[in-house]
Amino acid sequence: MQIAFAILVALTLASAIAAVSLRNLVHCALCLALAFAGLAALYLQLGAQFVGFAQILVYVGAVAILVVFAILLTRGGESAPQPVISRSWVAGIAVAVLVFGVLTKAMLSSSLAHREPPPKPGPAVREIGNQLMTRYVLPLEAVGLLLTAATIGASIIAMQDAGRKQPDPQSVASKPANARLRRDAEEFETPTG
Amino acid sequence: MIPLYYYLMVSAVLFSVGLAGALTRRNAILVLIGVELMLNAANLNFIAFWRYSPNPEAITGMMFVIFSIAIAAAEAAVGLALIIAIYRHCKTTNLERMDSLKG
Amino acid sequence: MNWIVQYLWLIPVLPLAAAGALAVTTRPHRRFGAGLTILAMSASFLLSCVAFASTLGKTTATGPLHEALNFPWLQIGESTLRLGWVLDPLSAVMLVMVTFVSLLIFIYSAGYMAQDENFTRFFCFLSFFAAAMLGLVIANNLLLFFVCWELVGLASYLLIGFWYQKPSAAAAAKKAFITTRIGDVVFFLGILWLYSQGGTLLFYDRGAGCLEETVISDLVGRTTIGGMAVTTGIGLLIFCGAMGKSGQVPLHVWLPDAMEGPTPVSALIHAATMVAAGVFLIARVFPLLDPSVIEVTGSAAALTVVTWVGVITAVFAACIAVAQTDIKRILAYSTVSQLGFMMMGLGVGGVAVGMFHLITHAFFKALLFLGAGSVIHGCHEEQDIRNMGGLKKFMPVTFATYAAAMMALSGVPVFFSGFWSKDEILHAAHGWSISRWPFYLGVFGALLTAFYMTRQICLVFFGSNRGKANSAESHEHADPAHSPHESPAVMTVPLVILAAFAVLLGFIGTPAWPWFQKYLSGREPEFDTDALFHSEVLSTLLLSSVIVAVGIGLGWWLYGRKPMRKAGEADVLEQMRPDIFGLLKNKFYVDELYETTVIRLNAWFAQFCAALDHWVWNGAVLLAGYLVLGLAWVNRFFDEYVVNAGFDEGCREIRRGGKLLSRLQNGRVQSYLRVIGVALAALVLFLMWGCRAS
Amino acid sequence: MMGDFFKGLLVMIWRVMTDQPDPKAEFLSVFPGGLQPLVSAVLSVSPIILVFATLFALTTWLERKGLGRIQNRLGPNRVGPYGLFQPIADGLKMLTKEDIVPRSADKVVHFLAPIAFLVPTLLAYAVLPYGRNLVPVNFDAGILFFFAVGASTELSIFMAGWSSRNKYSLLGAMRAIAQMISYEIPLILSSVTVIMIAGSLSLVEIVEQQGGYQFGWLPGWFVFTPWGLAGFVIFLIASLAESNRSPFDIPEAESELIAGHLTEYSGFKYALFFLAEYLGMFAVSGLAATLFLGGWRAPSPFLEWVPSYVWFLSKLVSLVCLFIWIRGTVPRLRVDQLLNFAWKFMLPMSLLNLLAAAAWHFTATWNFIGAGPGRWLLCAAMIAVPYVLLGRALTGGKKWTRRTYRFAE
Repeated sequence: MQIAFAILVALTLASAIAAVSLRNLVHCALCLALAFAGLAALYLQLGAQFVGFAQILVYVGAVAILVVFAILLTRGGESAPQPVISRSWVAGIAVAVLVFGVLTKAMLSSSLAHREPPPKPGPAVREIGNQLMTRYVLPLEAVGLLLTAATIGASIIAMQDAGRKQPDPQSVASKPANARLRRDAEEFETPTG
Repeated sequence: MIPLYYYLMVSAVLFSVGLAGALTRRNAILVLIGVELMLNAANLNFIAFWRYSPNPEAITGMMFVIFSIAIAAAEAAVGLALIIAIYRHCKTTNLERMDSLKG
Repeated sequence: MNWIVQYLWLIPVLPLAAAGALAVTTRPHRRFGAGLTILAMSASFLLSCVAFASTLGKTTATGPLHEALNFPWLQIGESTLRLGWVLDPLSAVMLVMVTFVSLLIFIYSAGYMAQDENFTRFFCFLSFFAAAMLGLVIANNLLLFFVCWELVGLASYLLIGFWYQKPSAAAAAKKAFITTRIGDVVFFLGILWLYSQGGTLLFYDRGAGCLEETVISDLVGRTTIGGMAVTTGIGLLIFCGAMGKSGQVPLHVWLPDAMEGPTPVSALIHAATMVAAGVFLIARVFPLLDPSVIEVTGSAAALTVVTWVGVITAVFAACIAVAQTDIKRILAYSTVSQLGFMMMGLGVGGVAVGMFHLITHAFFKALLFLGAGSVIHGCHEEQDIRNMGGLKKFMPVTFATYAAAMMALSGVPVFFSGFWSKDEILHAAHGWSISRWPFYLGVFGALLTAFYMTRQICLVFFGSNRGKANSAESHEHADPAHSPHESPAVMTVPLVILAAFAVLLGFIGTPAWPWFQKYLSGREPEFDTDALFHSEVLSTLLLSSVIVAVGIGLGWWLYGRKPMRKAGEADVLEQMRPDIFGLLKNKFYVDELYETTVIRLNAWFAQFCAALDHWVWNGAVLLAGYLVLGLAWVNRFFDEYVVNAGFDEGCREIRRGGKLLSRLQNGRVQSYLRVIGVALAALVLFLMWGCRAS
Repeated sequence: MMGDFFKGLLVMIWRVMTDQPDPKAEFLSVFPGGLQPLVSAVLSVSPIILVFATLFALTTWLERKGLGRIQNRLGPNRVGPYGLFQPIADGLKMLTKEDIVPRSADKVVHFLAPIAFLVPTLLAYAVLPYGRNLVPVNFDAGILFFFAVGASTELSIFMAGWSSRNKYSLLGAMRAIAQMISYEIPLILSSVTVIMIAGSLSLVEIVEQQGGYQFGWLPGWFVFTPWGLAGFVIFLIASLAESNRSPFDIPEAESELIAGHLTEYSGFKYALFFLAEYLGMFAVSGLAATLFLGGWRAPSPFLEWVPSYVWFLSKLVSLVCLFIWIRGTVPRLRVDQLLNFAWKFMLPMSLLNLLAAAAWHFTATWNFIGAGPGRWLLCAAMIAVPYVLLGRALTGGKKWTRRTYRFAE
C-alpha cells in the first residue's frame, strides 16, 4: 500500500515537474499525460474507480491529444531556440514557493489533516449514476450545454476562416478534427527536425 | 494506512508546480498545461476529502470532480483553440510578445 | 335594420381589395389580374342586386325609406365627425347600374387591352376607380362623398393618362384633373358652408341629417347676400362641383380631350359612371336645391340655374358634335349634351326624370363607346370617321349593337329606352312654370342628336371603305391584315348584353307604367294605359317622334344617300356653310378663348410671382444669411483661441496621468497571474489568522 | 506439498473447463498468504497472453489465406501443412531483423511508443468475461475501463509518428488520431445503449442481463432487438476504424504514405505494433461479442452443455473472420470521406439509436395486446426512418453511376 502510494506519487510529481520544465514541448505534453495517468492511479487507490477511469478517458485520451495537436499546429514541435524561461522567472518561482508554503502551513495547522480513512465504502458507480440523474441532474444539464458550446466554439475559433483558405464548404464541416487534419497536411509538408 | 495530509501535500506540490510552470514558461501552451495541473491538484484534494470524510456514502466530492473534469475538458479545448487562433494571428505563442493590450 | 345595410361597405371594398392586390402583382400575371378584378366586380354586383331587391316595396309616408348606418370616425374636441353609408332607392339604382356596367366593361377590356403590356396596371386602376365610384354612391356623409369624389377624379386622371408616353394623353389627363379641380374647390366651399350652417354633413341621420326637415327648414330660414336663401347658395356652390365633374358649360372642355384614354375608360368613366356622378350629386342633395320635395317651403332658385346650364350645355355640345370627325369626340360631345339633358331634367322635372335618363343613357352610351372601341380595334387604331365607312359588312355584330344604341340615343319611338327617358324630360320641360325656352331648346337639341348620330353611323358603317387598306379601290381585300375585322367574342358579348338593356330599359319608365319614378319617390306604381293617351303626354310623344324622324331623315338625306367617296373629301355641311362648320369644328373656339384669357393671365401672374421671389425675397434671405455667417465667424474665433486652448491643456494633463497609471497594465498575462498568486497566499493567511482569532 | 500443488492445479483446470465458480480458490490455498495475490494475478494473466498470442499467430495465417482466396491466390502454402507454420517463420524473421532507428529520431519516445501501444491493449483484456466464471477483474466500471485504456493508445500512435521525424509517419499519426477520436464517439455511444438497458457498467452484469430466451427460442442477446442490431452494426464499423483496419486503414495506407506511423519501425518494435494491433482487434471484437452477442452465452437452450468460453471464443473468431472478409472486400476510403462519414452519419445515427433504446426501455412496461410487436415496430421505425432520410440527404440524391474501370495501356 505504502509502496504503491510512494511509487505513484513519485511518478506523478516527477512527470508533472518534467511537464512544466522540459524544453521540448511535445515531451512536456507526454509527461503531462503521464502525470494524469498517475493521478488516475491515485484516484483508483482512493477507491474512486469511476473518477479514475473518467480521468484517463478524458485527460489522457482527449486533453493530452488536444495539447499535442495545439503544439504541432503552433509549430512548437521542434525545440525552441530562444530561452524557454521567461525573463521574470525568479518572481514566478518566488510566488509559487510562497503559495506552496502558505498551503502547507494551512494544511498542517488544520485539525482534520491526520484523519484516518473509514472502512471502504461500497461500489459507488451505480450510486453516482442515480445521484447524477436525480440530485445533480441540473448541473449535469448545464455541463452538457457547456460542453456543446465549447465544442462549437472551439471548432469555430480554430477553423481556418473559410473565405481565405478553404473555399469548399464541406471541409469546414462541423468538426475541428477535419479542418485540423487538413491544416496538418498543409503545415507539415516540409519534414520537421 | 496513509493519513490524509499525504494526499494534501501531494496536491499542494502539484498545485505549486503547476503554478510555477504557468508563471515561468514563455509558451502559452505550457501555461495552459500548468493550469491543467493546478486543476488536477484540486481534484485530488476533492477525492481525498471524499474518501476520508466520515461518511463516504455522500459522494459529493466525487460529483464535484466529475463536473470539474468535464469543465476542464471544455476549458482545455477552448483555450487551445484560442491559442491556435492567436498563433495564426500574430505568428507566435510567446506570451511575452503578446502584450498588445498594454497600457 | 336590414342586414344587407350592415354589409353594404363590402360593395366598394371588394374592388378596392382587388386593386390593392393588383397593385403588388407583377406584369406577367395578366390572367390573374383580370380574373381577380372581374371576380370582385361580379361579387359586388351580386351584393348590389341583393341590396336593390331589399329596397323594393319599402316606403314611408313621406317618401322612400333611407336606411343609414353611421359610425363615429373622428373626435375633434366636442364635435365628433361621423361617417356612414346609406341604402335608399337612389343609391340602390346607382349601385346596380354602376356595378353592372363596370362588370361588362371589365370583361370587354380584358379583350380590348389584351395586347397592352401594362395590362395589370390598367385593371388595378379600373378596379380602383370602380371602388371609389361605389363608395361615392353609398356615402351617407358629404365629406365621405367628397373624398370618394376626389378619388374618382384621381382614378380618371390615372386612366386618361394611362398611355402617358403620348404627350397628348398626359396633357389631357392634366387638363381633366385641373378643370374638375376648379369645380371641386367651389364644391368644397359649399361643403364647408353647409357644415358651418347645418352643423352636420350626414345626409340621413334619423331626422337630424342635413337633407332632412329639421336642418333644411332651419337653413331655408336664413338668408345671405342679396337675400338669397342659404340653401340656394350652398346648392349653387355644390352644383359648381357637379358642373366640373359632369362637364357642363363652361367646364366641359376636359371631357372631349379625355378621349385620349383607352376606349373602355372612356366608356366607363366619361359616359356611364363618373360624369354621371355630377348628376347623381345633384339628385342626392336635391332637397337642398328644392326643399319642397320634403314638404319644406323654400326657394328653388338654384334649380333654375341648374336648368339653364343644362339646357345651354345640351344645345351647345350637340351643335359641336355635328361637325366633329373623330368618332370618339362625337360621342364625347353627345355625352356632354346628354348630361345637359339630365341636368335640365333634374331642374325641370325632379330627381326621377334626371335619374331615369341617367340610367338609360349610361347603358346606351357605354354601348356606343364600346362599339366605337370595337370599331377602332377593328380598323387598327383608326379614329377618324372619314377613313372608315362600309364597316357594316366587316363587323356585323358591332354594327347591329351600335345601330341599336344609336337609335336609343336619338330616341327612336316606342322600342328604345332613350325615347322614353328623353320624352320624360321634354314633357317635364313643357310643363315648366318659369319659362318655355328650355322646351324649345331641348327639342332642338334632340333634333341635333338624331342628326349627328345618323351622320356618324352613315359615315362609319355605310358606303364603301375609305380605310388606308384600300384607299386605292384597285384591290378590295389586298392584305387582310389591314382590312377591318370583327372583334373577338369577349368584346362583342358585352356589346350584345348592353344592347339588350339599351332597348328594354325604357319600359320601366313609360308614362303608362312609371315604375321607376314611383320607385325613386317611394310609392307603388300603378298601371294605366290611358295615361299614355292623355293629351299633352301624347302630344309630346308624337312631337319627339316627329323630331327624331326629321333628324334621322335629314342625316340620311345628307350623308346616307350619296356616301362620301374618299377620305380627303370635304364634309357636306362644310361645302354648304364653311364658316359655321368651321366654327362648330373648332368647338366655338372655347379652348382658344381659355388659352388667351385664363391661362395667359395665370402665366403672367406666375411670372410676376417669380420676379417677386427673385428680387425681393431672395435679397432678404441673402441678407439674413450673411448676418448669420458673421456671427458664426465670431463664434469660431472665440472657440479656437479661448475654449480649445483651455481644453487642450486639460486633456494633456489627463493623458499624462493616464500614462502613469497604465504602467500597471503591461499586457503580460503572467504578471497578472503572479498578482493573483500573491493575492491567494494573502487570502489564505488572512483566513488562517481570522480562524485563529475567532 | 507437491501433491496438493498438482491436485490443486488439476482441480483448477477441471473447474475452469466446466465453468464452475471460483476455480482458483483451492489452488491458491496451497501458497502462503503473502504470495496469493501475485500468484492469482499470474494465473489470470498468463492464460490470456498464451491464448491470444496463439490466436494472433493463427489469425495472421488465416488472414493471409483468406485474402489469398478472396484475391484468387493460394496464400502462404510453403511452411508446414497449408503453410500453417508461416506465422512462426514470420516471427523468427521479425525477431532476428536489425532494429533501425533514424538518426534524427527522438530516441526515447521512438523506443517507448510500441510499449505504450501494447500495454493498454493488454490491459483492456482484464475486464472481458471469457466464461461463466472466467473474468480476471470484475470492475463495476469495467466498460469504462476498457474505453479508458483504449483511448490511451492514441497517444502512443502519436508518439510513434512524431518521434520518427518523418513526414509520412507524422501524417499517418495525425490521420490515425483524427480517425480514432472521431470513431470513438459512435463506439462509446453505441455501447451506452447497452449500458442504459442493462443498467450497469460491469461487463459481467451485462452478460448476465442477456440471459434467457424471448419467444422461447430467440436468445435474449441484445443484438436481437432493433436498437441492439443497429448498435451492433455501428459498433462494428466504429471498431473497424478504431483498430485501423481496412476500409479505414488510411493511417497506414501503404500506397499513400508508406505504412504511416510504422514507416520508421522495423524488427521487434514493428512486431510489437503488429501484435498490439491484432490484440486490439481481438479485444474490441471480444467487447462486441460481450455487449451485443451475449458474451459466453449459448445460442439455444439445448446447446447449454457446451462450455461457455467455447461460445465466447467462437463468437470472437467469427467476428475476426468477418473483419478479414471486409478487409478483402471493401476498398479504402479518403480522409474527408472517412471523417464526413463519422460526423455526419455515424454520430447522428448512434444518437438516434440511443433514443430508440430509451423508447425500448420505457415501452417495456406496455402490457396491452400486441405490445411486444408494437414496441418492436416503434423502435425499428425510430431507427429505420432516420436512416433512410439521412442516407438520402447525405448522398444528395445523386445516382450511383456504373463504375468505370480505367486500365493502363
